[in-house]
Amino acid sequence: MPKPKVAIYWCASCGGCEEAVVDLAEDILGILDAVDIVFWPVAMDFKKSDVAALPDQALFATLLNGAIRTSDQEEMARLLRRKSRHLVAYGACASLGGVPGLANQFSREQLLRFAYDEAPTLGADRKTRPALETRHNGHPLVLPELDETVRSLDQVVEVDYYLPGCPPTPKLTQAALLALLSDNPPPRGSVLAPDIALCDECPRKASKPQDLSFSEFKRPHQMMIDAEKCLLAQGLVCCGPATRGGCGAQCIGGNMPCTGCFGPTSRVRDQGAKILSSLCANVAAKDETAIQRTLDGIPDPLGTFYRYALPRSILRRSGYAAAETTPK
Amino acid sequence: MHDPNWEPRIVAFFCNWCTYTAADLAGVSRLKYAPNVRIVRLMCSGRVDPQFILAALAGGADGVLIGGCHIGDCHYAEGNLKTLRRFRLLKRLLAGFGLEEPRVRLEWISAAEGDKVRCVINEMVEQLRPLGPLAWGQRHGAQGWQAASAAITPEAEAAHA
Amino acid sequence: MNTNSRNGDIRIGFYICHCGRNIAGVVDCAAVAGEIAKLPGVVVSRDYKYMCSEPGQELIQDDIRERALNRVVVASCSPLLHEHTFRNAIEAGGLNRFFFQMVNIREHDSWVHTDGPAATAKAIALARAAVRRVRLHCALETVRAPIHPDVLVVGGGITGIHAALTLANGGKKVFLVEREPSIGGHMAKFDKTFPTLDCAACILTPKMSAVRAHENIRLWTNSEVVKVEGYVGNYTVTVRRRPRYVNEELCVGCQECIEACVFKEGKFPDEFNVGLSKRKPIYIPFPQAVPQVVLIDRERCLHFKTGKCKRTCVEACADRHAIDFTQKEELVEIKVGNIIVATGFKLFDAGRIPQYGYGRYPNVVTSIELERLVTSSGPTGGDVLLRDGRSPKSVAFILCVGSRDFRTNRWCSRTCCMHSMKLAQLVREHTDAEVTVFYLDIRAPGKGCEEFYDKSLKEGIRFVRGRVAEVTDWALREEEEGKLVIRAEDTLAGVVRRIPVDMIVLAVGMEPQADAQDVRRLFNMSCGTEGWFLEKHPKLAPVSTFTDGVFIAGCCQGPKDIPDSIAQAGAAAAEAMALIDRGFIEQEPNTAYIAEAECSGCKSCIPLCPYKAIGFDEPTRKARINAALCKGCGTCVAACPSGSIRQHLFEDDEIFSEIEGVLTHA
Amino acid sequence: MKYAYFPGCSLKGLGRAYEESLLPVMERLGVELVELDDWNCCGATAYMSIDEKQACVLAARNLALAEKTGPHDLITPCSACYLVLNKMKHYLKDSPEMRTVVQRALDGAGLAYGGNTPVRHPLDILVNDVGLDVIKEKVVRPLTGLKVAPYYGCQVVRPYATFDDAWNPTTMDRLLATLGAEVVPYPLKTKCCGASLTGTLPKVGLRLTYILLREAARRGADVIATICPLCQFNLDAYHDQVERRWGPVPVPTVYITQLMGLAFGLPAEQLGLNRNFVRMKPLPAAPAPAQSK
Repeated sequence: MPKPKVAIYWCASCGGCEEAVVDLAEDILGILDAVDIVFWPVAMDFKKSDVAALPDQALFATLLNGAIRTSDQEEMARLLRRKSRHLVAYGACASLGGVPGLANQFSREQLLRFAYDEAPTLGADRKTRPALETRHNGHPLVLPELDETVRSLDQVVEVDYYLPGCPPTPKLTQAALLALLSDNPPPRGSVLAPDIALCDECPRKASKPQDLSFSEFKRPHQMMIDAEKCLLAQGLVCCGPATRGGCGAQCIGGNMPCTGCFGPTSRVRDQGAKILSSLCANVAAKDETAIQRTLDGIPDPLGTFYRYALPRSILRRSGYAAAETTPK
Repeated sequence: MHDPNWEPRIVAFFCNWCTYTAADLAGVSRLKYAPNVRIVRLMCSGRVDPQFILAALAGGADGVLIGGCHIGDCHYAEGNLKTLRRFRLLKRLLAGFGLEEPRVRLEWISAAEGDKVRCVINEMVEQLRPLGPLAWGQRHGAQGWQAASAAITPEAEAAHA
Repeated sequence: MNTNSRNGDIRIGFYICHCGRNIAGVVDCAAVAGEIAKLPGVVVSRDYKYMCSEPGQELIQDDIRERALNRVVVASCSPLLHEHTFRNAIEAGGLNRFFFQMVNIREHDSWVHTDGPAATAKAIALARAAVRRVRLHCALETVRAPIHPDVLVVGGGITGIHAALTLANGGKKVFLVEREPSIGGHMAKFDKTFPTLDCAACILTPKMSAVRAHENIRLWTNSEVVKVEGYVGNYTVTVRRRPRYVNEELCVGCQECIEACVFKEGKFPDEFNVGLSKRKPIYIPFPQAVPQVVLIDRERCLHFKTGKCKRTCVEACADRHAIDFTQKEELVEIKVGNIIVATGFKLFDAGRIPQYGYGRYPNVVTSIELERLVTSSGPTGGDVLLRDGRSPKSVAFILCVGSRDFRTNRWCSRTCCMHSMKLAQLVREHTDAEVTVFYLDIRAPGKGCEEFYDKSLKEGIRFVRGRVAEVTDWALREEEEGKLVIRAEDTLAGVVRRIPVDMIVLAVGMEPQADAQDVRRLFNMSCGTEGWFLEKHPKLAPVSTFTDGVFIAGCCQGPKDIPDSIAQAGAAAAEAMALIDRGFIEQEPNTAYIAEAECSGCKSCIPLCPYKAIGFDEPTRKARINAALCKGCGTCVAACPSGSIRQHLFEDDEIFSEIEGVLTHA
Repeated sequence: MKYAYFPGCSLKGLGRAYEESLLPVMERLGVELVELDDWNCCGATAYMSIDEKQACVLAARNLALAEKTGPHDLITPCSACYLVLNKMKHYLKDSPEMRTVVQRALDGAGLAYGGNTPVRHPLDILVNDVGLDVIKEKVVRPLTGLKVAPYYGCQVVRPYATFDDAWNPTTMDRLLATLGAEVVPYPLKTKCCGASLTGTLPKVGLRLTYILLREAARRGADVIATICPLCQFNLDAYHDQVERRWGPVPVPTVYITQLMGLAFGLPAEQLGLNRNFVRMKPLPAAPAPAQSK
């Protein structure tokens, strides 16, 4: 019996998710015993045409990482969707929009203007923007078009499973693949990580006091961080209480606060709003000025609370775009 | 320019004890105010999850009004203080989202201040008028938030069944 | 209980009430019913004249039976008014009472809008939201909490006294807390009462003694409530008992200590006589005071001030040993099920209207000062005298001082017309002075009051209609020399008059107590804009407040006379007794709860609860909510960062669906 | 302590004695008054009823000048100016339309109206900024034995009772007591002096003036103290007519600043006391250079 075929593809991502697959180390051999990887542009020389040539649903599963922000990414997402029985949004970007999703604070025009017209690092080609179509030595060259808005994978095509994390841990990746291959796969739409917040598995859980309230918010570079004590209790904005666990609290282990890459639990529609709600409610100050002073310790709420989930938040993006949109 | 027949739509979250009662008082006193507000009753303004505000904005509201008891008068001691703290940072967050200042407003209105309900609503409607429709869902993709998107179309309405 | 229909699908009945013309006059009810009928899950959609009427309720019950409804939405008035009615109705119809949602299209729609189509659109939007919401409702049970049978009455004026006695006579234990050293309040200072002219002391004193003697009443004077915790049926109240430096159990009220005080004469203004007489540092507030126990004014007593006093009072008390300079303030905690607040009013400070010369001209007095002058037990033995001891030849009353005046208080104080006429008659009785009353309108609506006004006119009391501009002491004509001159417009004659008199009586109005706002917070009540405590409903619940188990009676709710105060006292006592005799209270089950499997134990919620209902369970390392302590505010629900706290009746999804619902309709 | 100073027409004309006494008294107290450069009519009550716009612009120009002079409060000794300028501030605050008109007019002169300069009366400044303690220190010749009726007039407390009670003001009473004078209880403190009626309806106006003078005389006042040029003028200039009609009312009327000057030991001529029609008697039991009638 032929082994199930698996594809791995990347869209708007940093490559960390590919590394995460590689990080399976020798365990990858076990996986390769069970499946055939037929498409993985980072590691193997198969082309888009090879995928297109497959019958629909020929792929057992595709692990797709990265957000969708260009026309070719959307095209590939649609293609792989058609060819796959299981489409897995692999990693924070595919699941939630991820760090590239922070571009949703700006319009496409703002981004292009900064990148190609105004960035201080630009040299002589200042103000030269890439054309969508051009000819070189008589050959037509085509570039994909940048979207106005960064999207998570499920905002483009239907997604069967989500594997969160920036990147997902090897342990979760392996468990996910084995679960998909099992006789009793998880229900479609599942997030393949525990549906409980990080605090549950946090090694510092016991050190969090029951009556914690915030008189000051600090950022990691402003202090010597106690390596034993709950980071919230030290005044750091740790997103652990509003973020799915399953990562093994690695950042906490590295003495850094959780930044929320596993996204919200299934019961929350907007991770950022929930972090905000919980942190603010527990501010100690009782009068307006003192409240304001405490909250000034969070200089960039949007970037802090929506670091990975802006495209999957309720508002999805900033409204500035309306005025800034360039006609296509 | 937007549709001349457009009327701003405001979703209001009023606490049961003060502001909702004040709105009842405005009714009993037969005060007249703009018909643009849809009131959602909660027990305390402290129950106003910031998600609700975002959901209303994404779902088609042009403005959101939160009404609670005056500070010190909360039926639950300090629920409104929590609202105030959330609101302070939320305003900054919403500015980051490019939302105009008058679109989201917090007011303390006691059970006796029926007239304040009238004034605040009328004033807010007039402040929203020049801003035009927010139409967040239409401008930024209705599918951004699964459930809110369902609210927009009649088909979705039927599908809700 | 019938929770779902046979095959598990949602079957909603929608009913819109015309409320006569109240709603239907503005909202097109049939159109709303038609629109809602199109929504998925709605199997019945009707409009009806009066949904709250018996036929209206039966309509719902019939539909529940015949059309197998399992959810009901009623669009009518405020849920604060009739939610209970309809929940009872659907429960009687066989449905769980919480499979119900109410839409407020009267107070929030038809009454506040004039634009019919816009009001109709709003009604549809609100109804649509309720229909969406009710789909998600769950069957819930109301929670029953026992009612502690004891009652706290705050304020020992005639209202508090009557409420306490009524409850005590009904067999309930009452704590009566009074701030002053004696009960009796304002009424104890009155000579006679209108319109019957019966002696105030004769009707009040027996009631005061009854309070003292009643086995079911614990009377604490010189005491104040400082803290109230808990909820209906289960209040924990802390009372501060200030020392009177005389042991209440040991003092027999012989007053020999007062006689023996090193101050041979009274030296300090006597509060009871509003400063018209003097008292000693050791004193009894007034002869009929209850309790009949002396007290020591710490600020004035030589022993406390200098430590060098011969303490003749202690000698006089001899082996009774009632005087105890070491008494300390005490904080006492009591448990009660209900609280009646009867904290009364404060008289308007006449000095706030300087043009009437109160404080500048000694013969300008307030009505309560005159009241003490006409009382035979008062400082002058009942003689109405000017400050120089002469008997006045002419007395004028100025009405509405601090009432019906946008510069001070806009409300009518209700009693001053009658009170002034009573005093006018008494002045005529005690002197041969000519009496003129300056009034804006005479308000004499009470039983026997118009007749009393008539009697005043017949007795030759002059009435001049017009607001007095000023009171001065400069003479323009000879007959004005040495007199006070009132300048007023006589609006009936259309002339400005200057009227010289010997004595002027300012009929000062009633105001909320100076600390009404603090008291309001203490008992979790509301105040109207004027500062009077707010009743739950101006007609249907005049002695209830928005806090269950806290009732108001008497003038703390607004100006009123003695009969009305007594009536409210009785009503408040009856309300409390109804709760006590029922034995329990049904509470809205809107409590927060935690799905244990979902809670990460992050403890964010724990400090947020003002009732300490959330605790941390060490074995499971998760938060736990004590439903009995939860009041249902939902603050923790909004704050739970992983969405693991929910709230019955206010589930996230229910609220989201309501938001979607109001926005679906453009 | 520094203030912008708007004298108004009275203090340069009939009420010259007010300025003559105000300036040295303020100097003695260390208060610096900077007279507005190129001030104009305050806008006057009569003007207002004839041409509202012009009256507003006139008032606003003075206020704009004050703003330009610096961030100092504006002191206006004339009660009429005090009222008109304050009234105009309220009016312009409530009427954006008029404010536009005014600003357009001021643009021509390169001025701007911000509406933020407090307009204050010297009585307010003396009692609330300088303070009675400081004033007491400067008293070298206490007015012991001098019976004074404090007369405030109407405009300084009505309708804007900003620093004192509208019906029973007491600032001047306290100030006089500080100077050592005996304050006569005077119930007519804020009653009408006759105002412009003395000119237009003399029968009514003079009677009002008479009532004030008579009551002061009956209460044994040696002198009436005023803070308004119009009050002082009515009570002083019509004194002879009042006496001709109703008999003697032997009380002179002076400015409070003149009494302060005397208490500070300044010579009477320097305080403009010689300008009175009804001269003030020398201070009782004084070894002093006061005026004789």
